Amino acid sequence: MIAIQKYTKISQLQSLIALFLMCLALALLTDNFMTTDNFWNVLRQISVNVCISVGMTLVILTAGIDLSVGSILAFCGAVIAGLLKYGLQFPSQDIYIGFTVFGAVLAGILAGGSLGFINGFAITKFKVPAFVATLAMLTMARGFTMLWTQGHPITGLGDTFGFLGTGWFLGIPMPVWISGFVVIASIILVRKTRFGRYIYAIGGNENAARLSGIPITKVKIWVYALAGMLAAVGAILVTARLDSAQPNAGVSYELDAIAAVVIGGTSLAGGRGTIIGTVLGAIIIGVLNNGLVLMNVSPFWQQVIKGIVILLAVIIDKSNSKNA
Amino acid sequence: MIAIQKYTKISQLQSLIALFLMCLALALLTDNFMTTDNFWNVLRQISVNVCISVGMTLVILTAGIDLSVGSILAFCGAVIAGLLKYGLQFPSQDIYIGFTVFGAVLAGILAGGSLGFINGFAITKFKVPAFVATLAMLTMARGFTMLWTQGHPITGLGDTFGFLGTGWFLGIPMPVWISGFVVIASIILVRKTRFGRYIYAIGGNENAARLSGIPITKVKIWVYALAGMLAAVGAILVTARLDSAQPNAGVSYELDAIAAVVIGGTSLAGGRGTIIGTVLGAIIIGVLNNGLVLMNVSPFWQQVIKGIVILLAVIIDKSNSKNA
Amino acid sequence: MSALLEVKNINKKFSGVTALNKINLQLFKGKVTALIGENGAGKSTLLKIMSGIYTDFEGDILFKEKPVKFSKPKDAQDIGISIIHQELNLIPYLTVTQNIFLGREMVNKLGFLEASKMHQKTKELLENLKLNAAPEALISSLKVGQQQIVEIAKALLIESEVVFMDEPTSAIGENEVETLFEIINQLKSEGKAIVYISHKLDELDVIADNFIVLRDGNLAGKGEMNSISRDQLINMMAGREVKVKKKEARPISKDVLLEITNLKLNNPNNPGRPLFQNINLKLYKGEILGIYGLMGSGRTELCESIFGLNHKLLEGTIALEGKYTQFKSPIQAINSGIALVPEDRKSDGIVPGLSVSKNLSLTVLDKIIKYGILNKSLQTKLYDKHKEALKIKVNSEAQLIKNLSGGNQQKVILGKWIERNPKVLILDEPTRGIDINAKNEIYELVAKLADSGISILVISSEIPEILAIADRVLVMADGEISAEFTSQEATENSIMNACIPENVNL
Amino acid sequence: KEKKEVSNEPRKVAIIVSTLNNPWFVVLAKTAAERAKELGYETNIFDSQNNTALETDHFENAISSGYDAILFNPTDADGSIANVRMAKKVNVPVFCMDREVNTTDAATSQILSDSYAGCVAIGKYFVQKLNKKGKYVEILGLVGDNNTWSRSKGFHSVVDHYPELEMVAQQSADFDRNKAMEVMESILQVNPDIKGVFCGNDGMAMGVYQALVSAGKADDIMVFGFDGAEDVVNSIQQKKILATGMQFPKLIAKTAANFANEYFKGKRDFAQKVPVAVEMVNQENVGNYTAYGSE
Ligand SMILES: Nc1ncnc2c1ncn2[C@@H]1O[C@H](COP(=O)(O)OP(=O)(O)OP(=O)(O)O)[C@@H](O)[C@H]1O
Ligand SMILES: Nc1ncnc2c1ncn2[C@@H]1O[C@H](COP(=O)(O)OP(=O)(O)OP(=O)(O)O)[C@@H](O)[C@H]1O
Ligand SMILES: O[C@@H]1[C@H](O)[C@@H](O)CO[C@@H]1O
Ligand SMILES: [Mg+2]
Ligand SMILES: [Mg+2]
Repeated sequence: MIAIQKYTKISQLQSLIALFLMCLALALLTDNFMTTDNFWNVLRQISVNVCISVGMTLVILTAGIDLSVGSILAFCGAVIAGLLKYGLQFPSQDIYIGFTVFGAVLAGILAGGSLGFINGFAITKFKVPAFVATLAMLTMARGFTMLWTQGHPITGLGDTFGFLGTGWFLGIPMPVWISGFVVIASIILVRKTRFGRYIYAIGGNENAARLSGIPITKVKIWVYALAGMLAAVGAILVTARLDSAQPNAGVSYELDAIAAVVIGGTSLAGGRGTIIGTVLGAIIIGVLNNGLVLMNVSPFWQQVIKGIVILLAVIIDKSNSKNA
Repeated sequence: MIAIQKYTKISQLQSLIALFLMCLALALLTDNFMTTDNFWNVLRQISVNVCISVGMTLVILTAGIDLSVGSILAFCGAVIAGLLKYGLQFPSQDIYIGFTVFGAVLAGILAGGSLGFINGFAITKFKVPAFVATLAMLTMARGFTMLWTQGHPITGLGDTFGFLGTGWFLGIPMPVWISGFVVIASIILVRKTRFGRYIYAIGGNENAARLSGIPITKVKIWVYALAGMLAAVGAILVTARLDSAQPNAGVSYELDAIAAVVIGGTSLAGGRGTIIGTVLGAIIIGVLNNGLVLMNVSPFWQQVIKGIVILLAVIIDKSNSKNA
Repeated sequence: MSALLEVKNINKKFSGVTALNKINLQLFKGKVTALIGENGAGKSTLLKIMSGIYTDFEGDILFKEKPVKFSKPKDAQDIGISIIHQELNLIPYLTVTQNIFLGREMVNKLGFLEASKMHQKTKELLENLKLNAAPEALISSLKVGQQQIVEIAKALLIESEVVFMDEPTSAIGENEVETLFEIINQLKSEGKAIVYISHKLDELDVIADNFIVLRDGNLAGKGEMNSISRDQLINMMAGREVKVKKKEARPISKDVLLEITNLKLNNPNNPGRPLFQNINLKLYKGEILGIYGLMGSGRTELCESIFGLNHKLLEGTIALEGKYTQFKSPIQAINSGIALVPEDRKSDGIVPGLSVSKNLSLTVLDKIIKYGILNKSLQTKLYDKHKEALKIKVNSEAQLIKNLSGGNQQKVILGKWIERNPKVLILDEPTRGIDINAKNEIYELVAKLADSGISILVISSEIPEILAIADRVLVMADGEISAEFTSQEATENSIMNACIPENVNL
Repeated sequence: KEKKEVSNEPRKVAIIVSTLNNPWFVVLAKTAAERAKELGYETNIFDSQNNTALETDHFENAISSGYDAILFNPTDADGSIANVRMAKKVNVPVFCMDREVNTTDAATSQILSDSYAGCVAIGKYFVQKLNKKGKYVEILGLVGDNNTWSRSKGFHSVVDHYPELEMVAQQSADFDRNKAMEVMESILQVNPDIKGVFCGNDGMAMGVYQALVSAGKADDIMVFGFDGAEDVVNSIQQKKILATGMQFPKLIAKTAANFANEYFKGKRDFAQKVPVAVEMVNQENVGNYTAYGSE
């Protein structure tokens, strides 16, 4: 535990410095950065990426990767919206099953978990490299989404569901509650449970982990399933905020998530990293996006600057952690 | 040599079987698959992916990855088209430099090489993981392209240039000549030169390579620069075929290229694989794309089927190479 | 007395090659059984079968006379079989505590880890083992010897009745060995059955009750330890007579080839404690200079520094043929005529996925290039030449090097440096993990190279080896040179005495 | 929420556009920005990258950094409603450009290009040109995009009434010129005998045309596009392409900017929907048109 905490401290420090510098610059350069409104804005905007990149962190800690999260998000959003709006209909048998918000959300999370499970299964049982298995899923899940929606958005999902994306509770926006819960639960998972310990062990040295009797296959499958479920949570937030499931939602979200994880100090080689680091990474990206807009930077330059910041964030991290 | 040839034989066998099965199915299911016309079609269509994925093979053989090839392609296409059409203008100094086709093409390849060089530099000198460095470049190069083109296509590039994309020579389409040349040159590079041997050694065991006196940094930087140049060659083909440089060209081409490399039996862990395998991988993907359209499969299903085929191709490869 | 654990007619094949053939053995309560054999005899394989790691084999395992079947390591652990593996199997970025409890974490009723309990228990275990390391230290921050002890602690944590130890002392010092033996004796008195593998035959006399000798996967003999002599044991292992002789004195040239003065390597993590310092040495033309020392005495660092690694942390001077050098990379060192055969063959020596001939030619590609192109027949010629000269056992030049035995891999690596015709050849543990036969061949080879005028610097952790090949022996202790002998004056005792650092502290 | 009625700072106008990965939208966004600048406002362009969720972020950021009006090109007619409502809540007027949002109570005004109607016109011309019979091909845009479907539906609402017009292939090319070329090359293998191709935008029409040229069929097969992009207008002039649906992105953008200006001056009674008709450009009338507009 202490070791991880120590490591956390270092990587947090890096990211915190980067974040602090960015915030300072933005506070000086713009009038609107340091406002309560904007504070909630940024947190709400990163909530989806936080959910996805927490899942991505788990996957990367085991030395894997998941390129399919964006497509899984789109699929889950479509499933949830479809069930909420139309239920399940089997006209031939004259059966109709309606779904409450709770039921639809649950079904969505199950759907995400199942696609993630397929990823994990292909990776562990058929030894397909994670990169390839999830690349295949990226394509397939997008196809499923198109088939399910026939390419059309599903809209008008009701206020109860919408509340999850747009509501406030005790002065805090719902997406912030939800992503906050995801973060805390996963920190506990990672630090305080066997499962979490096994994740680090597998990523640190899979062979040694196997010899220590750790059920590698099971843990990995669960990790990918969790990544899928967290993509589904992201789907809930996106869909509820918009009151609409978009078939082309989530395109290239995997890249943002991986960027958050890496900026947060987690090693792509597995075995080292923290959830908190990832959250900081997501905040950095969120503040960057927000700040570029507040400073009125042209969209073409934004891309260039984003690339440079990602590079710098990782270079700073590398050069400091040499002494660690 | 023999080892690679043996290995080639095995992995070729895999891919060849997959390819053969696909072709057989298509020959039975459609009338038009087995025609000379369609043959050239498929080859012409894969020529861009072949160029890019040959570069990707080199990178992956060193145990790296390059996510930026699609964006680099777009940038180089824009550079070439811009120079051809407008030349370089420095209004303040009243200078105008015109470009011949040769000059513009050279400049494009240089541009690709430079961006690739930056990738390699960040990876070797600043120890940024390849995934992250090239992810940053993906964003930056797209931004550069948008800045250079202001978001508009550059069209009307002249027949001489167009010939590179649409012309025929000795009964063979120019893109096939060009990509064929790329393939043969890189096979020689990889099999018959010191540089090629170094690539395998670095990917196979970087430590041992370093202690054997192999200039790791130099080789790696060159590999990324080559990948950038080959993306530029791809840009020539795309741009010449369309007679137009599109600012959004090449989006997600990296995924197609990686898929070709992996289907072709090259290990993402580095050190093992062949150019020929990659070419077969690209052909498989090309035949698949072609076949799905020939059979008029609905676009929704196409994505699902593509994912499944990638997965199957790799699983077959894995399960057979166990005995190898 | 009935056996606690028994195996019957064990056969094991690796892709068609027999690793174990009809092995029978019995382990008894309160006895230590030494498992002996040359490299590749099948010792580790046998232990892995008995501890549930390999599950596809023929034959039966009986525990307390009942047949058992393991489908995974956990099954064996659950009935009380624990194993210390030959290779370190620790997770570098987890702590000592986390590693020791890996797979057996203590959790409370809610399923949460009980960190403080595990911490406490680890502290006790470490005290018991006299390991001076914090339970919360990262494994990656420990020295190899300390890691080895963590492995032992990990095995002791299991409430086991059978303990397998596969070369537990390959990386630890004398003091730790003593502690380990105390613990083994304690386990014995608690009635546990222990299997102990080691290539260090001295240890077996002290600790073992019984012995089992494997040769090429066959049972070559077994019995009680005190009923057999050392020589008999060695002959049983090798299947023939083996003799290790001492190096004879021979005339050495007076030309200094390599001269090192006041060399010091700073420790980036602990500036107060350099990795080595005050190193002064001369290497003459055609001389074989041996460097002996305990694990962690700084020998590898010294050799790597000569080879151009670590140049940023280095102080002092290195002169080659009277000229000062400051190599910034191995490339520069190689170009000046220095060659290094690294200590860790697998991770630094071979490129496993390339063929033998490609590994062999890796350092001399310019020699097989014709018209700018690699020439296959020149490569084959090179291969033929070294295969013959070094007696490399290999099927074809296309065979992947990873499929050769350790000794033959080592010969290929030697070959790739010999072909460069270096002035100085540095050998770091050239026979680690290599059996007696192959060892002797490598000794002969080294002697021949020295005769041809190459100066050789050889590190070894085995005194007999140093005595067998070196003309002169330096002993390093705690990062400094503590003694120098000619091989004629050197004895096992004098060397041992010189290598114990003054303040014993891992 | 108090707006800066009193301050002297120039007002700020945000332009939020569905994507800049397509020149058509670049023209729309830039024209809107230029016009707003001419009128004395500070502007910035926000690229939603075809992602409705990112669009939400842009709305939030624009609102919290004090933009006074939004010229808006929605990513999705339904998915964008929530965003427009968000602005309305804090009294920031939203003027939709080109694409609508499926509600009449959120935007201040919507200046719309009617893809459906435009494609009805193209469909009619298509039927006429093909003489009510023969095989044809449809190239769809991004299958998750609502313009793709409104165009396709508009076209089929006409063409499907003619049983002798047979659609032998319907494939997607993601609004991408290169993909359209490749898809067309393949389709031609199976269906060398088609008479017409209807494309969901002009980029794809150009790609299809390029494929026809390579196959030597450019003179036998009629290509129809949609947008009024420069390349296609030129190609129609050169009798390469048959027709396109001219949308007027510049006109739309200028109107939206003017509306914002009027809004600031106090006007409130804007028509909810201001249709900007899509005009069919063909080889006869092409002289009246330039890229993305008319003379
Ligand atoms: N995973 C494997 N695949 C193929 N062959 C193997 C494998 N593991 C061991 N072998 C082979 O089986 C034989 C027995 O190996 P084993 O590791 O048991 O020897 P050992 O007696 O423990 O040797 P050492 O003293 O070097 O540890 C050797 O020939 C070895 O090369
Ligand atoms: N990368 C490193 N960073 C910090 N300390 C190191 C590193 N490598 C080795 N050391 C430490 O430096 C000292 C010298 O190590 P070195 O490997 O040179 O010893 P050695 O005599 O060659 O022993 P061995 O037989 O284990 O190779 C040891 O205390 C070791 O733990
Ligand atoms: O017409 C434009 C574009 O051409 C297009 O690519 C999608 O939608 C639009 O409204
Ligand atoms: Mg062993
Ligand atoms: Mg050493």
